[in-house]
Amino acid sequence: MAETLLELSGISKTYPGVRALDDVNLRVCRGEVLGLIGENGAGKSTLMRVLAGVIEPSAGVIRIGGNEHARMTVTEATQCGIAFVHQELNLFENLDVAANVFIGREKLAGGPLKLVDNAEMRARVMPLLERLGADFTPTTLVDNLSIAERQMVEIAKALSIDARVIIMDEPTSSLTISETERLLEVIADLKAHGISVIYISHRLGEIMSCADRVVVLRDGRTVGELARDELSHAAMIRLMIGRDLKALYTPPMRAPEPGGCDITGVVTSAFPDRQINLSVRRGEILGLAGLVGAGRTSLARAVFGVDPLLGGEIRIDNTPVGVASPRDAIRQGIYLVPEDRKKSGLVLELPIRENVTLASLLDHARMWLVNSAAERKIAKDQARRLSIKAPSVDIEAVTLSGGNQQKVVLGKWLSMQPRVMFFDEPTRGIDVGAKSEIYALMRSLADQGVAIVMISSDMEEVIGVSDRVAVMHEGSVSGVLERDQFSEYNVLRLAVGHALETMETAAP
Amino acid sequence: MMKKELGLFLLLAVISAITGAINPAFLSFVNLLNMANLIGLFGVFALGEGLVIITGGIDLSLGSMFALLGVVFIDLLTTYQVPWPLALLLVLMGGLALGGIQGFLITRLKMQPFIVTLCGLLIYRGAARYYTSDSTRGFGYGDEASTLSNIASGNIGGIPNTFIFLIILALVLGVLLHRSVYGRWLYAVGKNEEAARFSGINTNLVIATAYVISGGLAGVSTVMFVFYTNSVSPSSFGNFYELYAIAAAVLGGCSLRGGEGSILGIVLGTALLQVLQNLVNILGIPNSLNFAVMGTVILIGVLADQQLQARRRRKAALASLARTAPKSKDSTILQSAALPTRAGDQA
Amino acid sequence: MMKKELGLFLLLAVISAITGAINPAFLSFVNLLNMANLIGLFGVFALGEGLVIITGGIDLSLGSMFALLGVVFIDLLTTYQVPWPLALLLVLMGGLALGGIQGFLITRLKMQPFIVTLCGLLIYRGAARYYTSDSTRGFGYGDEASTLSNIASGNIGGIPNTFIFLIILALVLGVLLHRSVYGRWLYAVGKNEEAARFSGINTNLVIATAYVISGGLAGVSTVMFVFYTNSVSPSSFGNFYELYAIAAAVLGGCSLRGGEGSILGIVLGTALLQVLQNLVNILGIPNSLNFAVMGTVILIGVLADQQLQARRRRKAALASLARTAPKSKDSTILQSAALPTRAGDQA
Amino acid sequence: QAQQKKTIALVTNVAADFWTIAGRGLEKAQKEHPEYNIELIVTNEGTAAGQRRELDDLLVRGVAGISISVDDAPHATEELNKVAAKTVLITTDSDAPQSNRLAYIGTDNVAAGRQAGEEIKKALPNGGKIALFVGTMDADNARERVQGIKEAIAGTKVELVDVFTDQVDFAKAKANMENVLVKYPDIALLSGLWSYETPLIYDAVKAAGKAGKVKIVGFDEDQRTLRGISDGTIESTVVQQPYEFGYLSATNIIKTLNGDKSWIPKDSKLIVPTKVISKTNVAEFAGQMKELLKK
Ligand SMILES: Nc1ncnc2c1ncn2[C@@H]1O[C@H](COP(=O)(O)OP(=O)(O)OP(=O)(O)O)[C@@H](O)[C@H]1O
Ligand SMILES: Nc1ncnc2c1ncn2[C@@H]1O[C@H](COP(=O)(O)OP(=O)(O)OP(=O)(O)O)[C@@H](O)[C@H]1O
Ligand SMILES: [Mg+2]
Ligand SMILES: [Mg+2]
Repeated sequence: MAETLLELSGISKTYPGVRALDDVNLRVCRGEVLGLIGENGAGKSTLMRVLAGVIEPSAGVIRIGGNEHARMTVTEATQCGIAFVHQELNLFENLDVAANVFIGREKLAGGPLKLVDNAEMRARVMPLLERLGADFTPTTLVDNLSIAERQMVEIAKALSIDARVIIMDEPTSSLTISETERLLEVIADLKAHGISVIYISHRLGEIMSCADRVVVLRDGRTVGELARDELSHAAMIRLMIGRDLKALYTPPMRAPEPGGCDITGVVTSAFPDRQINLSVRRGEILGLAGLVGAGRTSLARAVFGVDPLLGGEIRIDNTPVGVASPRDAIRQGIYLVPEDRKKSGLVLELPIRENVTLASLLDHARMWLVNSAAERKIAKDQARRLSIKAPSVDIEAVTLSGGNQQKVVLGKWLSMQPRVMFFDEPTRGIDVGAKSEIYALMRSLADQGVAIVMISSDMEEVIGVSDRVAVMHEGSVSGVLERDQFSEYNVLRLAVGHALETMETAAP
Repeated sequence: MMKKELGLFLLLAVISAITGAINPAFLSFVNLLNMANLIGLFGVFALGEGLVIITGGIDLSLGSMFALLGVVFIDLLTTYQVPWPLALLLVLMGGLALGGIQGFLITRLKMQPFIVTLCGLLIYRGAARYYTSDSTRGFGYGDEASTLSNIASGNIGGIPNTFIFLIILALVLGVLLHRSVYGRWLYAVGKNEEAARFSGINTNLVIATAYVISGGLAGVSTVMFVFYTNSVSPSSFGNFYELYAIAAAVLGGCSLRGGEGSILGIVLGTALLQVLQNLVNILGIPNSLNFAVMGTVILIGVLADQQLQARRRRKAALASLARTAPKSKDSTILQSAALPTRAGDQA
Repeated sequence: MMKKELGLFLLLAVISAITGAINPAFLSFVNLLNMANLIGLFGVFALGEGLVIITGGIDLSLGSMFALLGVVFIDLLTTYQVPWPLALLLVLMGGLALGGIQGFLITRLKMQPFIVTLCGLLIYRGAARYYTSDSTRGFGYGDEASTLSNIASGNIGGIPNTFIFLIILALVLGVLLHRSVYGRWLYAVGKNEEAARFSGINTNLVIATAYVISGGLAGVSTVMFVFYTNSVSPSSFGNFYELYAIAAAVLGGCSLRGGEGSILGIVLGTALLQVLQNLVNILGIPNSLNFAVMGTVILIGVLADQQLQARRRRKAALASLARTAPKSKDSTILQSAALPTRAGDQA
Repeated sequence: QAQQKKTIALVTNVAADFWTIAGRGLEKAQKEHPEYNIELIVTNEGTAAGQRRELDDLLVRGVAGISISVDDAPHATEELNKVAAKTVLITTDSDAPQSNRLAYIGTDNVAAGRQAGEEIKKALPNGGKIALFVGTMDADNARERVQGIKEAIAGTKVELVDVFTDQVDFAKAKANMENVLVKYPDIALLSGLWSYETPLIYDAVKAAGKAGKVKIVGFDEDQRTLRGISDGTIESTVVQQPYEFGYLSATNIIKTLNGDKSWIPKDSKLIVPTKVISKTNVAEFAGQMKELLKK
């Protein structure tokens, strides 16, 4: 691992109000997988954007192949063989997969006419998609892809560059375990070909399984480096948050009670020919696992009234409830923390205060006029209770880190009276500290008697947090695991549609 | 929020001061009242347009609504001798209904606001022209509705009623938009409709209501314009007034992308447009240059405002950097340390 | 992509068939050629407007550009006796320059396209009126530029040159938009400007180019319109033609949110608007109903198209579901078998 | 210093060449009366509201006399009375008889329509279908001219198929004409009531290859209209005398300001007669026009 491929030294980056990077040094060797970890807002993405030429550093130099650059442009970075899988998806829904993969560096034909050579680009993208195990084609419109599938397009984009270094900024945040596995295999393959990978993830398990070396950032500074043989969850967490995390998962304080939510024979528009049966008791956290596109989000959306319910019945505490719209669902105490918090969870440009009270505003109003004092109090209470890190509740949600944004979404619901809560990928892209806070919040909600369904693609999380785990496969529930049956192997068997190997198959 | 409005206000003040210095007649009482009257006339429907723009939509049909509702209104009063309160009511209901139809098409049938209201523009204008066979409608001897005429075009202590009405309306809508639950919803829907829906807001209703309000205000404006001109020519009455309204709203800080804007801004935007037109006449600038002056002033005004705001934002950012930089570091540690216990006692 | 255009084409065909059945004169050769000529005239600048709309912008200044460039053009030919090729060149350069200025203000100074082009609308119109002192400019004896006049308003084998020019232009722009790398970038920029910038695309240049093209096509249209009407009244020439262009583009599938639309769609949208206006006259529908008919047909057409597409999409979704369902199963099994070992050490 | 001079303004209803010629009349008056400041105010918006705004602003500027082409005659009464109370107010081109205006100087549009009707009858001795084109039908002069034409052709074999409006959009006007030529293959005569329409008819008829077959009778004196008359494609045109409108407006207001009201006729309408220009007198008239429009 001796040969240094590129080196960043003394990189600083100041944003209005934030010192995102402060004199950071980073070295990448040829053919190594460098794990880059840190809390939300530690500066990982900023550092990588500097390297990829997307933003200009305030200070520092980038050294590549003997050349020094004070800054780079996207084109230069690409020429230097740097490929970037962006954390925020930078795709164009109106273009097809191949066009997206080659955007900005199209294959041309027709000489001076600069025509786009679609055939050539499609031919080149096809093998990449196969390598990633994607089941869409180069001509599929990105608009028709799910978030996970879009993430694969981003990865294909990076692979398509004849790269020496591939930066992957949380490439798996939306992927489930099998796609993640695929990706890790691809990374191993890249490494074998002498290509370096900078791998950023909040899923420490992935870092453990692929990184040769881990660099930890905190508050814009490098706080430590771990060699392969020093890697452990505890060590990484200690460096990231500056102390030990006592317990990631909080155990339940009391046993589940009868009642809760029963979903019988529910049919969603994603799988019009499948029925879903599921029940979650009060005080219990039901993990809902499955592969990408298994229909978990569709179920949550249908129960929450966003999508039409094509059939079946939803009962809460044995009383049937009608949910024709989210408004109905909310009235019944069914809340959803959506998968895409920026798109569906928050109005990013509104202040925290207004986001927290958005759903319950009428309760803080007299004669339809907002009672600002009451509103502010609610928001402040939630901010304190959820320890939302923000100078005040009047700042716009867009300025918060992902974890804090997620907490604002939670605050919105917790200021009301939940009976059944769906969390769809509640910790996506969230650092380990914030994760543990959110787990603790979910647990305390359950302990208050709320029935909780946690949709998650993070296997550790599913097994660590849930009281029971239901697994979906192609639009229906393929089995439910009790705590003593929890294992990744069992979850996976159900997720791909196999029965459990043991005799006591999904009993309840 | 208020900075945008302040900039606009300053622009207005500067323009007025310069014009007044060149020709004192500009600041004469009569002229100010004339302007107030026009601001009242144009401000009312600009407010409705503003609400629609805040939802992220657009209403292109206003001018044609004036024509259709105007000819119907005059016909009700003159040909059918309907008592004026009833005629007034019918016209208001007509405006609300047209707005409601547009709102329905946009929210329920998911059509683009631009298309729906463009069709509205064409259909209402056509209907007005067909209904009257292209002939101008007016009050023969003007006494069919003298009470209403006095209300709509009269004044109180010299101040035109239209202006007084605009002020009252602006206050009411200001409370609605900036203080009420509905207003909050309107901004939320304009910024991010999906998130609003996920928060249990009936977004269709919120958006449709904006179109209904805009339609209703178009009804009110119709009556005011009818008594301003005392006649309605179906092919030209209100022609392209929607562009004035959109320009006023956009000048006043509404973004066509939705979710931005304020009542005060819209009123100031309307005022700016009217002042610009007035000063061309007052200064004796060749009338043909009217448009050019208006365009130039708007362009320069917006540009200046933008540069000023950018500079202010940069300054504010630097200031906040100095303030927050040291804090963020240790605060995270403290909080995370305190967490497990706190999370526990939520039970 | 092509489904939208197909729907529009069907709508056109149905309307034409019905009209032709009622009055065969509609399908007469002369009438078709008349329509072709108008489609040519209006299509050229609608294409430019379409490109701008695809970037997510809007160009409100086209009609005023026609007036300004039109009076300058006639003046160059008549008053200054400039040779026609030079006059033509100057007008084209003028269009490109105006477009360039607008593009500069929008991309460099980050002003809203709506505001910039609204000011353009006002300023160019004002300039045209001031320049001519509001008098109509025309070719007194029409022989100042007979060669050019023959080119612009003549025909080849009966087919109007304007239409031929539109077809050629549509082919060129079709290649530019749908096949060239510039077109690819235009769509990318219209959908997500920031992501495009991150991909190394010079978004400012791409957007500004669209305005320049639109300005240049406005120059071309000016010349064609000048030779169609043989005179230019600075206060009414081209008034609100930008609305026609926007309507044509939106009908043809461009979304005002940017990133959507096609050349074929815009041409079909233009054709639909012209056919609708023609059929009103040909069917002897009262002239005053012209607008109403146009509005109604557009509304119903768009609504029908939308419903059809929604149904088609639902069907396609079901079909793709059937297609993908069996595949995903076995590909994953393999992997899961390999999994437990690696997952184990995550503990 | 200019502020000291009394101002007299002529307010138009739209922007058109017609008013440019009227402006020449004003210039002549200005030369004769340098002690006044005589202005032509071209209304931007051809609407009642637009004109009302102009008038209000003129009052604020304190003009001494206004001559106006009223946009919405019967209905602007109140506003006109307000103006009349403060200044010398006369109407020109388009009248407002119910108001307190001092007098009207202009055309009798019904009479002009009748004149055109006579020309049409002359052109179509055996009758035939005719179509009329006008900007908008809610302008008084449009309605009055149509009325005059209808009166003249009543009881003959001349049949009016329709009146087509174009909202002063030249291209739309020409498309209307093309459509009429398609829809009524047997159309015998087209007539444009507003100044820009006759030349467009001339173009459309020629382009359709029907020059001579479809006759044209027009209004006003566009250069190409005169040219069409010279080459025989257009039968004749009925012209007003805007130059006189301008000149008479200004000089008569000045007379009134000087206390002389003897120029006002009994019915307070000073009709400036319209003239028919046909092949016989077109050359002479064109010469006059060239002279007038020369700077
Ligand atoms: N464009 C920007 N403007 C202002 N501040 C920014 C901008 N981009 C990032 N920041 C700030 O810079 C800091 C570092 O952000 P960055 O996105 O690099 O964090 P990260 O380590 O990638 O976090 P995450 O794990 O949440 O992705 C944060 O405080 C963030 O708020
Ligand atoms: N309204 C819809 N109409 C048609 N297909 C849909 C609809 N909604 C979702 N789908 C498709 O149905 C499948 C199930 O999607 P869903 O989002 O529910 O899965 P998921 O298990 O939550 O997966 P993910 O991990 O990607 O969120 C996907 O293939 C998706 O593209
Ligand atoms: Mg990041
Ligand atoms: Mg999901």
